Amino acid sequence: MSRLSFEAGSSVAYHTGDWRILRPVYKDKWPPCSQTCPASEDIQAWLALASDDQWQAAWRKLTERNPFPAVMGRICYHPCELSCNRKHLDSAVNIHGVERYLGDLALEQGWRHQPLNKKQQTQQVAVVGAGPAGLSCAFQLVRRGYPVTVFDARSAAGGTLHSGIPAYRLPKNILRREIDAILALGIQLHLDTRIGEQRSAQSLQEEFAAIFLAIGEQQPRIYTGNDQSGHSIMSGVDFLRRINQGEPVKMPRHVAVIGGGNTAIDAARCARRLGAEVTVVCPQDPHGTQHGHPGAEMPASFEEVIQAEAEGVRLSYRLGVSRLVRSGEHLSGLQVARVDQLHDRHGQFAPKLFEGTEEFLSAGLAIFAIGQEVDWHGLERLRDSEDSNILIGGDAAGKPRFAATAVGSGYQAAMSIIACLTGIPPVYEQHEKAEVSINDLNLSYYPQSVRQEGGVVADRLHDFDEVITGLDKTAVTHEAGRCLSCGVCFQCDNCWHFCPDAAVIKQDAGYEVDNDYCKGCGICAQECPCGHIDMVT
Amino acid sequence: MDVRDTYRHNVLTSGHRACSGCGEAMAARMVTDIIGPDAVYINATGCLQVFTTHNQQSAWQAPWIHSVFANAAAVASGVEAAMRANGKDTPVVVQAGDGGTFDIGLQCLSGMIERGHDVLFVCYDNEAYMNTGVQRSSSTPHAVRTTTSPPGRLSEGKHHLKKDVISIIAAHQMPYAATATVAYFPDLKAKVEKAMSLKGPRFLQVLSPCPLGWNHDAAQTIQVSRLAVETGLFPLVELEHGAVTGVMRLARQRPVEDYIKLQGRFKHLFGSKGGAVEIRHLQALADARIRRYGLLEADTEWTTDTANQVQRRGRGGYARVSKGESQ
Amino acid sequence: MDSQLHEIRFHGRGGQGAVSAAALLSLAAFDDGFEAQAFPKFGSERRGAPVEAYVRISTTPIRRHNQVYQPDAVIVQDSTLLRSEPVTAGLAEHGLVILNADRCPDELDDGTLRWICLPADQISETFLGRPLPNTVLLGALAAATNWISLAALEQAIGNHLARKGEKIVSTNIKALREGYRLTHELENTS
Amino acid sequence: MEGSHAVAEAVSLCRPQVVAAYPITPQTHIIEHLAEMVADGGLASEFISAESEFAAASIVLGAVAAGSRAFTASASQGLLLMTEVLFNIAGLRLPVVMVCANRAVGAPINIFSDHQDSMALRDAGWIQLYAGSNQEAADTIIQAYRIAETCELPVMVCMDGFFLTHTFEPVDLPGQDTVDAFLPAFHFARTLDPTRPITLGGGSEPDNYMEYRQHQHQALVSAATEIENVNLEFAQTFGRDHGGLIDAYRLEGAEVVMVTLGSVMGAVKDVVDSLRGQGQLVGALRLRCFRPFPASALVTSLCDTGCNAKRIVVLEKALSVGADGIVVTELRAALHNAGMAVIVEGFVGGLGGRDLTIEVIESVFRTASDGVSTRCRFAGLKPESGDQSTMGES
Repeated sequence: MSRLSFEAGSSVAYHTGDWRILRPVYKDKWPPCSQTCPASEDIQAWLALASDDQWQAAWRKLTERNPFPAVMGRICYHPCELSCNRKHLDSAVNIHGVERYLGDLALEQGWRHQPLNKKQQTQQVAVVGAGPAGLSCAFQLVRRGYPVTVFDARSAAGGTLHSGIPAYRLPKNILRREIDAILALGIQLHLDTRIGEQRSAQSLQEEFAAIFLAIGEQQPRIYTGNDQSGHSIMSGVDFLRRINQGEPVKMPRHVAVIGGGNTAIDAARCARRLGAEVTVVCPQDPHGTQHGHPGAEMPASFEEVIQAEAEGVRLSYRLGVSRLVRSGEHLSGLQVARVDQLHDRHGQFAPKLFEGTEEFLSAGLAIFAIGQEVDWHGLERLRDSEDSNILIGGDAAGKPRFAATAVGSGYQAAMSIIACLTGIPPVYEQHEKAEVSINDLNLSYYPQSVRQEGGVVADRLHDFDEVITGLDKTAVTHEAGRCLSCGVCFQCDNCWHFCPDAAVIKQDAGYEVDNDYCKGCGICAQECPCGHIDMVT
Repeated sequence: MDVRDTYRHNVLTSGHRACSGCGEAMAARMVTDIIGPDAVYINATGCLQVFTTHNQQSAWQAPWIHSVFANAAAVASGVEAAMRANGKDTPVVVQAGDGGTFDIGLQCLSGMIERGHDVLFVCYDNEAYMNTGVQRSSSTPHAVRTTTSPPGRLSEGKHHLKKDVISIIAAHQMPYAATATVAYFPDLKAKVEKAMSLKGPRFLQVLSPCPLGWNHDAAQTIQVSRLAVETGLFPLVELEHGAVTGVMRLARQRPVEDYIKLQGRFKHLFGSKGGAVEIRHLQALADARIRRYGLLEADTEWTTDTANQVQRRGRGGYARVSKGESQ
Repeated sequence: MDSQLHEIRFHGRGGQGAVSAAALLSLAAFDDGFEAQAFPKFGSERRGAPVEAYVRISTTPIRRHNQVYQPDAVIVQDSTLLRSEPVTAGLAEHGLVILNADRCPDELDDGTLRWICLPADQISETFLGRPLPNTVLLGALAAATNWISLAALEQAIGNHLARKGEKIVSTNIKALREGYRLTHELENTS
Repeated sequence: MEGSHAVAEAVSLCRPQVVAAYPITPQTHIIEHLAEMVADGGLASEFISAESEFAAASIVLGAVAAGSRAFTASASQGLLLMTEVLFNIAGLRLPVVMVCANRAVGAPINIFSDHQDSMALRDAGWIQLYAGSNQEAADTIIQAYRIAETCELPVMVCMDGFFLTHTFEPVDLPGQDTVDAFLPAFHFARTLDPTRPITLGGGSEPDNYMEYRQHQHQALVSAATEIENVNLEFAQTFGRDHGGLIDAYRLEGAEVVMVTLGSVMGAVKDVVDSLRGQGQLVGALRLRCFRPFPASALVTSLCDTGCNAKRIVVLEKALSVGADGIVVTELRAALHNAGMAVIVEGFVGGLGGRDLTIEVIESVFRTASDGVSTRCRFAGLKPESGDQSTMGES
């Protein structure tokens, strides 16, 4: 029977989904910032919260993986920003600036870390080393109900954060307060306790159900060639520790710092503050680029290099030390030569010098910052144990020496320890590991905006006060809002608005495709700003 | 602008038979959802009518009528008169393609406007007769290939220019006439809402790319319409009582090649001398439109950047807060 | 009762009101108890162009809608029409012609027709201030025939022109009466 | 009063809420008078001066679909310009009522009356009622709304241009109360209303279009009964019976019957009276309703009610050029289908306003009773066109 009118909405009986070849799939991806973050922070998430003025929630999100935001916001070399897709549009999001703000805000507001569950575990865990890796591990464990005892050979907690980072980069009180906040969760800390001396490794094994070794690399390497005198020579690590402990260090007029890493730059800048003319001798070109990233050739943070140069540190690069030149006992300088190549055939760092390119560099003190080694003394038993309840992490595990890496290592160790103690393998969040590249984003939806930077103190060579000032609240909100949210839906509704077939259904958080009607045109995927939607067969 | 809180009515619901990636379906869905189901919709003959009503099945969830090709504006006049006669103020909305607006429907539209009927006329402009298989209309831009303006030994596509219909319409001294497109949803929404807030005849020309007729990737519908604006070929303007009262400034001007290279209907222009001349002609047309409306220097915050900015609630990102600490 | 049918043809120029006069006459006849019908010569009306209108008055219902070919009377509103229009066409012997003219044209008055000529323009000017000869000529028709009564015409004017005001009605009735009076006078003298 | 005036008054009595039209001679006086009534406040209606007949038809389409009673009028070129919409109104089954002031169709352009315009619309799906007088035209308007709204079919009231529209005749107009009682307030089930959204005018496919048409055809055929009923009720209420589907005149014992439409019937009746007076057994029949085609009513009248028709002569004001008169063709088919062996002759006359005089009508009767031709002939051609008898044969 033919009807004179059609019923409203009766077309839903016809399923146009049958036309489809490709179908859209909503998939949260791990943005490049998080992929490159050594601590695996969910950066996008806490930036989103910060942009929405949910400061405490942002801090809590951040500290899920990293209990040191105020510290890391200052000293982390933020590989996240190097990988940030925003740089293709204008410039990377000032992630570390937001992180620092959140960390400082938490200290200012006295926010306390919360245990994740009330249930107390009985299995005790020992952590050796109160550096970033050890404290990170302890933090994760204690929040999950495990009693943790931390041992450290030194008289102050913080490890390299305390001994190796100059105060002008990381004020001591910031570090202390963040450590206090972690300890406040109920961690037992035993300072001045060297395992193998004050406590035996064996007693640890007997007393604790699991042990995490995060002792760091404390044994500096020094190149001296044939020179056995040891006079006027110092390691960067020792130099920094003495500065950080307030010990007086006598400065000659000329100081040479050898090395291309952050320790070298820190040492150079400290020497500069003590009044010396400083030259950094390094094989890498600090301004050389790799994959378009300036400064990538040299391990030191590019920003630090820039700061050092601004402070009058001289950089002599593509040079290596061939020998020390002495006048009697006293060091008069270094003989340096042009570097032929940085790496050997196996890709190992092994600078080779050109013969006949030697020159003389005047220096009354040579600070070698060419790396450290782990001091396993007294811990060999634990190091060599094959028990799965003994883990090694942080710098001691031979990872790149970033504080954030140590933090990440501490987290992984905690997860492994829990897995070991419970017998349940660790469950990691399932994120699409595929790279969210700039081509996956639709930049039309992101207006250009200028990156906000922290301030730089102009008059700064007279003391060790902090050099970089943080972002203010407005700038932080602005920066957090600049996040492209790569691969993570922020519910802009584009897919919902643009679907010609009304086949996108809005959920409480996110969207769902109605496959009865989706024709697979792909507009949703094309117009998704953040690359959250994939077209699949 | 907050575009998120719009209640979605699905006035044009699923199960319609538009091509995959249809710009007109998208435009109609947006416009009718902004207006809502409490209105009477009159449709001219065309793709929209064909793909939304099929053998006793209708994709419309509001009162809807189709009569013939040319008369949508006149039918709307009658509906509106009936509403007035019955003391109702139900909004009356016409939906037509460019054929039903620029060409066969222009006379009825002009009559409707001249008589001051309280009707919103929405033209989904896809720049050719798509329903019958891509024949040129007076809205088809210069140099475009259609089945009735084929390029050949003596031709580079359509000889004539796209009719400046918004000026013709605005010359009726009506309350509101504006152009919009499927990209820049906040702009479209603002214009529909503005139109609905006014009385009397109102007109919206919504550029609606046609993947079939323009021969572009179905997924590129928004991108193509965005480029139509960013090149200056399709200025987004508002006219009130004949005077230009608003333009969307171009944050940056894109060369017309960026636009036309995405579309097969311009493909014949590439790789020939005559085609190169036509591309320069299209660029000149874009430049002229930009100058005419001051699209690069207009004193307005409303730009192709600001109108594109999406709302971010971040709740998708937040969602991980709840599950993130599961271990 | 045998059907008695009178057909009257009006000649005028567009704008002179021939159709109105015909309509007025039909209304009067209807009021007088007759069946009546009035219609213009079909076609577009152009100011100044010759026009015709017709009236049928009958004692029985008028069913036909044909044009009038053999009028019993002709009313000519403008003597200049004599030059171009066959105003007497179809008139039977002794058929009535009422002509708006100072005097009857000798060359036409050959005795086969009954001519009544009266200066309706002047009369209407006197009463109405403008040369609108219609009501004067209708008065003449009422005087020259027994097809319609003066009273019915007066009433029709009253009804038909009421919208135009009291004065128009009264002056037209005066013009009508003058046409009626003068025709009686002319008829009696001839 | 003038026919146009009477029709306008009748329309007004039906309280249309929307009136839309575009002027065309000879329809103009109708809409002018309606415009005056609206302007004076006598008629509470939206009067819309459309920019074309096409738009006018579309406006009433929209108005009725949106729940208003509506009216339009046109003729000739205007009606043809409406054509697309008129088919559409019928297809949508909208109860629109319109007047066609019948007029010839150009070229050559001609403002005078014949039936070519409405006859061209005979397949549009409209009920077509042809008025014989101004009284009937006015009365038919009132009936038309009743029929249209009951059957959900559009009705075209056809009245001869000038012959009726411009002719002053006595017309008795009923009182508003009586009309209100006869014609209830407009109600249309398929109204465009957001509280009950429906889709009108959607697409169809080969698998249901035919059923739709068949359904429409059935509705139109069934409307014949409604037309008769409404006419009867009207006669009871208002005291005037114009015939339902047909208007038969002196068919008792008639051997020659003239079948015609419209205002010429008056003259035909005069001729029938005159010929009967001369002893000739003639009668006449007017198709008041042409659509639906009243085949059974015709057959009944021409053979069952004392009529003794041996010869039927159709006098009509339109033809299907290259074929024959339109009414004669359909009448032949109807009689043939009814098994009636009767000679049916067709005459086309009165085209372009040519007056069908008493003499022409008489001559058609005479020719009919003399001749045997069943081919289409023209009545009332001028002698110089080659036919001495003023009859032309094709």
